[in-house]
Amino acid sequence: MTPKLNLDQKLINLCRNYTSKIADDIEQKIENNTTTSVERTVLRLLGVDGVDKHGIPLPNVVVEKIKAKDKLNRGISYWFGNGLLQTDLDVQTLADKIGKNEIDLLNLPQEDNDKVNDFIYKKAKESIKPIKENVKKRDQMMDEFSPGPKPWLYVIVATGNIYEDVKQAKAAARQGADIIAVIRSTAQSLLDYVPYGPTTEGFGGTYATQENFKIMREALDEVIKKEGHYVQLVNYCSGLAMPEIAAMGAIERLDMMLNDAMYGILFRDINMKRTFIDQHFSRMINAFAGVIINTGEDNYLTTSDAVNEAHTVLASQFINEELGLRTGLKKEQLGLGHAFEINPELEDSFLLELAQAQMVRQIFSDSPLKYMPPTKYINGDIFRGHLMDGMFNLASIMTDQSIQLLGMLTEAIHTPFLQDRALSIENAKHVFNSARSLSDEIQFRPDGKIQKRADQVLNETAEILKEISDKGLMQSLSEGIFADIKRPVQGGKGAEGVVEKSENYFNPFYKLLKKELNISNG
Amino acid sequence: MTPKLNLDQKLINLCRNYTSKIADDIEQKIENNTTTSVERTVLRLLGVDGVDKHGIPLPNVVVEKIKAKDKLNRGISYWFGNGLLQTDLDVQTLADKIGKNEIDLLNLPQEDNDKVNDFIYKKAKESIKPIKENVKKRDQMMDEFSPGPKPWLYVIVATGNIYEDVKQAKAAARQGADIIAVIRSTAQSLLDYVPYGPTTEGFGGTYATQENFKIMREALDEVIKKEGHYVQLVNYCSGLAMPEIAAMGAIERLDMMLNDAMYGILFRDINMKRTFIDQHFSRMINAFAGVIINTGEDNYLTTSDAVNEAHTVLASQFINEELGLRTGLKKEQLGLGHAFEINPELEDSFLLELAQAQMVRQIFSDSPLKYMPPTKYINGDIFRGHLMDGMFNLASIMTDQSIQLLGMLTEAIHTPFLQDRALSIENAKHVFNSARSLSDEIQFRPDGKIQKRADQVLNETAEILKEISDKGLMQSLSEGIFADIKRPVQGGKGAEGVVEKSENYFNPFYKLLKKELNISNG
Amino acid sequence: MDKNNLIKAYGDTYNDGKIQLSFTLPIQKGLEAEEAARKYCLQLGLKEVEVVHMRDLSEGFTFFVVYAISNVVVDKSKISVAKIDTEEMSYYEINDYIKDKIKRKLTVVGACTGTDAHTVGLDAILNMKGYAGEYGLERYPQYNTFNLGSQVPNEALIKKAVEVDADAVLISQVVTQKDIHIKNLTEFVEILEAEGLRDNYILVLGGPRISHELALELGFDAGFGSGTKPNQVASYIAQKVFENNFKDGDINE
Amino acid sequence: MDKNNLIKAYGDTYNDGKIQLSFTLPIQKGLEAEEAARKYCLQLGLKEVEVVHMRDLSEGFTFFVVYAISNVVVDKSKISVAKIDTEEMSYYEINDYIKDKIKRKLTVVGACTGTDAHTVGLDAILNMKGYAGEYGLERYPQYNTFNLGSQVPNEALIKKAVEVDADAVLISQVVTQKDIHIKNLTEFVEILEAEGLRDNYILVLGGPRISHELALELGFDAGFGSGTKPNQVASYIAQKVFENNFKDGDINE
Ligand code: B12
Ligand code: B12
Ligand SMILES: Cc1ncc(COP(=O)(O)O)c(C=O)c1O
Ligand SMILES: Cc1ncc(COP(=O)(O)O)c(C=O)c1O
Repeated sequence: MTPKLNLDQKLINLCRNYTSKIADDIEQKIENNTTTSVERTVLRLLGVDGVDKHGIPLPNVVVEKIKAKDKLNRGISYWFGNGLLQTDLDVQTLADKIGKNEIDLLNLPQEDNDKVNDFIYKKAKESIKPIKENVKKRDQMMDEFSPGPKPWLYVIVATGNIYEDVKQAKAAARQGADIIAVIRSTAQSLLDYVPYGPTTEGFGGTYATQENFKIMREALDEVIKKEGHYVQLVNYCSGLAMPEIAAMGAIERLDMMLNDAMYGILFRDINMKRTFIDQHFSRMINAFAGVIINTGEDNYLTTSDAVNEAHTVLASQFINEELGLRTGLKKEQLGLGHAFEINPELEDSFLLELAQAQMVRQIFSDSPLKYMPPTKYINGDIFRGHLMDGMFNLASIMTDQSIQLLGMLTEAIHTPFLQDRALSIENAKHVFNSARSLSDEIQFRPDGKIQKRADQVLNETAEILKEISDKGLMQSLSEGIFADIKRPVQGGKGAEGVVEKSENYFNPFYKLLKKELNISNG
Repeated sequence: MTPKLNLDQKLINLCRNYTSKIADDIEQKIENNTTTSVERTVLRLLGVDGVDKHGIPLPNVVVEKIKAKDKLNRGISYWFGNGLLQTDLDVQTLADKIGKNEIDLLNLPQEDNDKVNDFIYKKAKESIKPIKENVKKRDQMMDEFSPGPKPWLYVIVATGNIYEDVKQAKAAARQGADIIAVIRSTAQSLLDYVPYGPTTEGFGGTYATQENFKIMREALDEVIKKEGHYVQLVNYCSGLAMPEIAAMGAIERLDMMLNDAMYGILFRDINMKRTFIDQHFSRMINAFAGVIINTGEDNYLTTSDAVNEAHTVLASQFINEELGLRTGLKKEQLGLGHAFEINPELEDSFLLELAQAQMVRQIFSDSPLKYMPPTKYINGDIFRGHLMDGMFNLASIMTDQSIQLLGMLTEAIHTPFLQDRALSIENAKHVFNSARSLSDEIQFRPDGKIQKRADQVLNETAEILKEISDKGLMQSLSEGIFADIKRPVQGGKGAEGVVEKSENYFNPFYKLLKKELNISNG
Repeated sequence: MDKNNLIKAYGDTYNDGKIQLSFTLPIQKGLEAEEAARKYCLQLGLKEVEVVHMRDLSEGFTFFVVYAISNVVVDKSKISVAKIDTEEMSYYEINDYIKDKIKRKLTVVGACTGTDAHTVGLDAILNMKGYAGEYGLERYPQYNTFNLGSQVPNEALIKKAVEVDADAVLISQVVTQKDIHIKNLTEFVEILEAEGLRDNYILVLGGPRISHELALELGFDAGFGSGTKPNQVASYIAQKVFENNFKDGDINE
Repeated sequence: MDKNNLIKAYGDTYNDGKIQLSFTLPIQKGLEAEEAARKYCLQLGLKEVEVVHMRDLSEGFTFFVVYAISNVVVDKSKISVAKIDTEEMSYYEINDYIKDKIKRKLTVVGACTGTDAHTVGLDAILNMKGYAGEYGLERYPQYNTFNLGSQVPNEALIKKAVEVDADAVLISQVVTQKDIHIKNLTEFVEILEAEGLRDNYILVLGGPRISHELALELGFDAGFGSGTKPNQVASYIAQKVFENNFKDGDINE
């Protein structure tokens, strides 16, 4: 059937040409660098886990020792691979001994470069097998237990205590949620490491640790079998430890990751280079692990006006798409973010929401869009809030959205109570069911308000993408192109973690995943 | 712009042919009869008010005395007119004296027929002047203070106490209600008279008395001036005193009346002839008073299934339309009733609601449809209830409904609290504002589910209308054609109030209003 | 006293005692109104009262939404509710049960009494088509069913019950404003007792605000609330008739 | 004690005391659960408790919606709330007021402190573009404004205030979970007092859960809640500075 909106395909192609130019520029700026977090991720993928006696994660310990001597430019894989060859120890034992200062990687005899690289490359091949297994397992389970029709009902748990989270996640899944996201503790994104073990305290969320991932995954798998319905698990692949979390998620079979190319820069003031390098590697891992990423354009609208800045959301989606595809992510893995954040007091605001939602639906037709609920204009009137969430759910089913982050009637008050979540699930199920095929039934009037609005936003998008492609993305970000937030190109947290590669730098997983994902350039 | 649904106009015309045949049959069955209530109404219009020492309304007293002697077949106007001529008393004094048994109309010398009729006809002319004035006044006020854009927000008050009602009505009007209906006390429709004076006790509603009308009208007029917004007042012109209430409403400048041709038969087991005669005269009065009537098809769906019986609603609307037009009501005065009562658990139920609402919107394009909210499937979950009311409001703005009877989140629990009403007004304003022009923007897919559903209902409607026109409406009603309710043709309450006219029967207002409304036949 | 039996309200953590309230006060919106709402909740014994929303309803009224903590504790082990003890049977089981064990048809008379005109609920139980996929009693070969419909005076209902020598009398009450149903139902039982007819019938009450508990209080034998299915009522009546008339299986009529 | 000052909740009739509640109990859905909810409300001192809705949330939790009658009475005449006493002025009035009466520009430093990253509220008050049609303080010629943004440690904020010799320090706190804001704000005031700096600044607090009342308790000079407009804050600071520094009009600095 004919699409609801008649969009200018030439203009859309033009936008993609601009983003391709933008991406070339970024890749060229980052390809000669690695980061401490990328190198820690290499170790984690090889199997290094655990903490030293000070509770510092071993991947940090090992990498820091090399970096301290400015030897990280060669990549951790050479030093650690050489260590394995020289000591004949298994990965974890070697890491432990390094942590205990019983072994100093830099004081061992050094094998010839290629020999080490071949050796570590083989090891890498071995170590990604479990991840392949996870992908298979997910596919099988999804065949056996359907993940449900789209839009998928996505709810968060955020008690700070993983065991409390488990209770609420199970309850939500039983009530009909398709996706459970465990919100992270507020400050975690600025930690330059990943906390260890199960955790029971956090603010506004629960720490992302591999153990917590495992605990929640097991709990949900149990529900999946009981309910005969696949429940997807989400966490946050962002912040200073972005690629490590990607690795952890791949190992524990998470299904989705919040993972944006620019969120860290804009909302956490993380250094640009650091962010772009980390997002690139982390996305390769997510791509390989069959994870759907969620981008964070919705956040722009929490600080900018959803009507005036609508085009920045679309522009950012184009950029996230291009950067994502270049890391081997398939279109089906791009959960591009947008949000229902227009002031509802504005006459015809619902029409503008429909225009935006339908527009992105058509432009990114193969991607599972992540649609965020009204938050900014929700107030303490929980009845009004519940109604707004209903309008949001209707907009979603009217425009075939994919990942529906459910709004809460208590959004303005507290993180969701058990009953709030239950009501929001009931709300979405009610609206989706009673308007299931509405989208097939309606068409938008040619040259109507909705059509015109979409055209306008698309035009404005092409304009700023051109501007960005001329200036370069980093420069544009420094001028506050997104969310009214300006970040200096050189500034931001984690800059010290960026390391220039030497010509004999090697990262076995980078090579391996490029092959697995058959990525050509970049 | 092209209508959303492509309906078979030939079929629609056919339906109207059937209803015309149906109406002919009804008129022929009733034209030789009058009723006690019609005759009481004549007295009220002439200015008779008040009660006797037993508290019995004087119109009843006077009419009963004539009826007791089987002299009502000539019409009360002759006897009362003759009384005025003979006694030279004013209308009220004469009525009082009759009430006190000081005068017996049947024992007075009798003037020649035509003389009395001319005299009483002049009096009638005089006595309808105030009603004309009211119409003017309403028009002026509506020019000065807009009644607001459609759909109009319609809420009920039902405390049982007129003074409590006034508080709540004023509050509702201030909050943005466009229409206030004072629900009647449960049993009133079966009273064969109209209670007198201000009342403070009633079950599930407040008695409809002329004094209560006056009190509420004044209260609202006060708000109108304060808020600069015309607030319409509604009451129930139905039951055994139907035409008297029409007269009272005309005198007190009510703006709308619930007034259905068949409601009394079906839901109050009132005799068919009685009902059809009373509705005919009462509608002439409403027509003359510029009152918008509300019909009661929505009630069918409280006992019948809204999906299977949808066509009975449409059929009844056609009948109410035809019978209404024949009483001089303009299309603009026909608030034809329907309702949002499909089980929301049914997949795509919202599409079926849209189909029905849009269909009747197009078929009765000049009439202000009265759209009733979900009630049957509302349960104790007030949050779900509020959401359903939001969907109802959206359906309304998407299909250009006119009179929006607001749903209450507490529908399943109690008659509205002040806060319930406020929330329902907020709900409607929110949805209407944010989707104000949605209706202009959407079109329904040709041959889609919505289109097909409308076609189906229209077809089924033509079929039963044919059946009814063959059998006759009374016979059909006795077989339970509407709302699964069967009523014997001869049975029902108030049958004893039907009186066959003698050839010298005269009703000055009937003649007068026919002229005023220039009604040809009937 | 087992700790695990003591339960508190649950927001997002065990025993956090979080609850939600909404109410209207006759006071002009403003800081004082907000404080009045807070005090109101404190007097209810609530802690950490958060007035999260306040809205002017005009005419001197203000609406409030509140979240607060309540320390109220309920002891699960101390809760006992009267329940209908007969077991639920299917349409076919019930008819067989009556045929085999009672060996005669049962007669029931039902009505919406007083001013109540809400027949849908009673019809759901009695009419052929039934409710929620279950046939109504009229459809049961083993039941003679008389449905008197709406607004039936208590006297008329009793008269009919006597006339057809009913086994059970069914009453539906939906309108509960100002406890009109309590008055009406009490009157009904009183008349029966006055006339010494009380024990001739199984008295069954139903309606959305009816609980078995309440029915017993009012002198009925059973009460059925929202969502009742016809077969539940039919099972109950059949088994009760059996209990009452047939002591250990031997027919004595 | 004037009867008219005694107010009760209003459903649809004066003093009917009707209120609505919703809450979740850790108990399996069923008749016992319903009774538990009823008992829960009775223990809250409520009467005529109607459990109108009950829903299974699984995992042994049940959600309830309740309507009931509360006899709680609040005495309007006994309600007193601390209010900001300065009068609200417009953008132009404020700038003139400062020019004419204080005769020097005022300096303010603002931040979202602790782990709080919610800058929108503070920006609404400080940024050029302002809020609800009112310019932010940056736009005021008579105000030097330093907006330190999000997640600022208390020490850093104080350091800045000293450095620029601020007249007022503005803090925004939006996240209130586990009273994190109370801890954070108390710490802030303690540091100031320890360093003997408390009286050098007008301390202004803001956030959606902040009341003037609460701000005073925490040792601030003023608190601003939801819907605050920049000019209200600017008026307050200007007039306070005048009060504090200029006794009866004569300049003494
Ligand atoms: C349909 C309806 C009507 C229809 C009734 C049509 C008819 N012939 O029944 C009409 C439009 C006529 C109507 C009128 C009025 N209604 Co009405 N109505 C409703 C409505 C929307 C649905 C009721 C219903 O049909 N439920 C579906 C049935 C299947 O459920 P049920 O009744 O609970 O029955 C089940 C169980 O309770 C049980 N059961 C019920 N009876 C019995 C009997 C026995 C023996 C057994 C074993 C079981 C049993 O089994 C049934 C199946 O599970 C309710 C609101 C709501 N959503 O509940 C208001 C409602 C009941 N009505 C209400 C009122 C006030 C009125 C009026 C008085 C308003 C007015 N002033 O005009 C009038 C007057 C009617 C009168 N004289 O009684 C109020 C009652 C408030 C209260 N608690 O007192 C309600 C709650 C709406 C409201 N919020 O104001 N109403
Ligand atoms: C936008 C938003 C965000 C944005 C913030 C972007 C930004 N740069 O500010 C993002 C997405 C980053 C975010 C993140 C989080 N948020 Co947040 N967020 C919101 C949201 C939706 C709106 C807040 C807002 O902007 N309001 C608009 C402004 C204008 O209103 P305001 O803040 O009340 O400000 C006015 C007044 O309060 C006053 N005022 C405010 N500050 C000041 C200061 C002074 C000096 C003065 C005078 C006046 C004043 O004047 C302002 C104008 O009138 C609220 C929910 C809601 N609808 O309120 C949740 C909310 C505040 N967030 C919440 C949470 C928990 C978080 C997270 C911790 C969740 C997580 N685990 O990821 C994170 C972490 C952030 C952190 N470290 O603090 C919770 C807080 C719960 C609680 N009571 O503790 C809320 C209530 C949502 C919820 N229900 O869970 N959030
Ligand atoms: C893409 C993305 N990443 C991360 C986050 C949360 O990150 P943090 O843990 O830094 O709050 C968000 C929050 O909405 C997001 O949208
Ligand atoms: C057309 C019509 N008349 C009258 C009524 C109410 O009549 P009564 O007063 O008999 O309950 C209704 C109720 O909905 C109605 O729809």
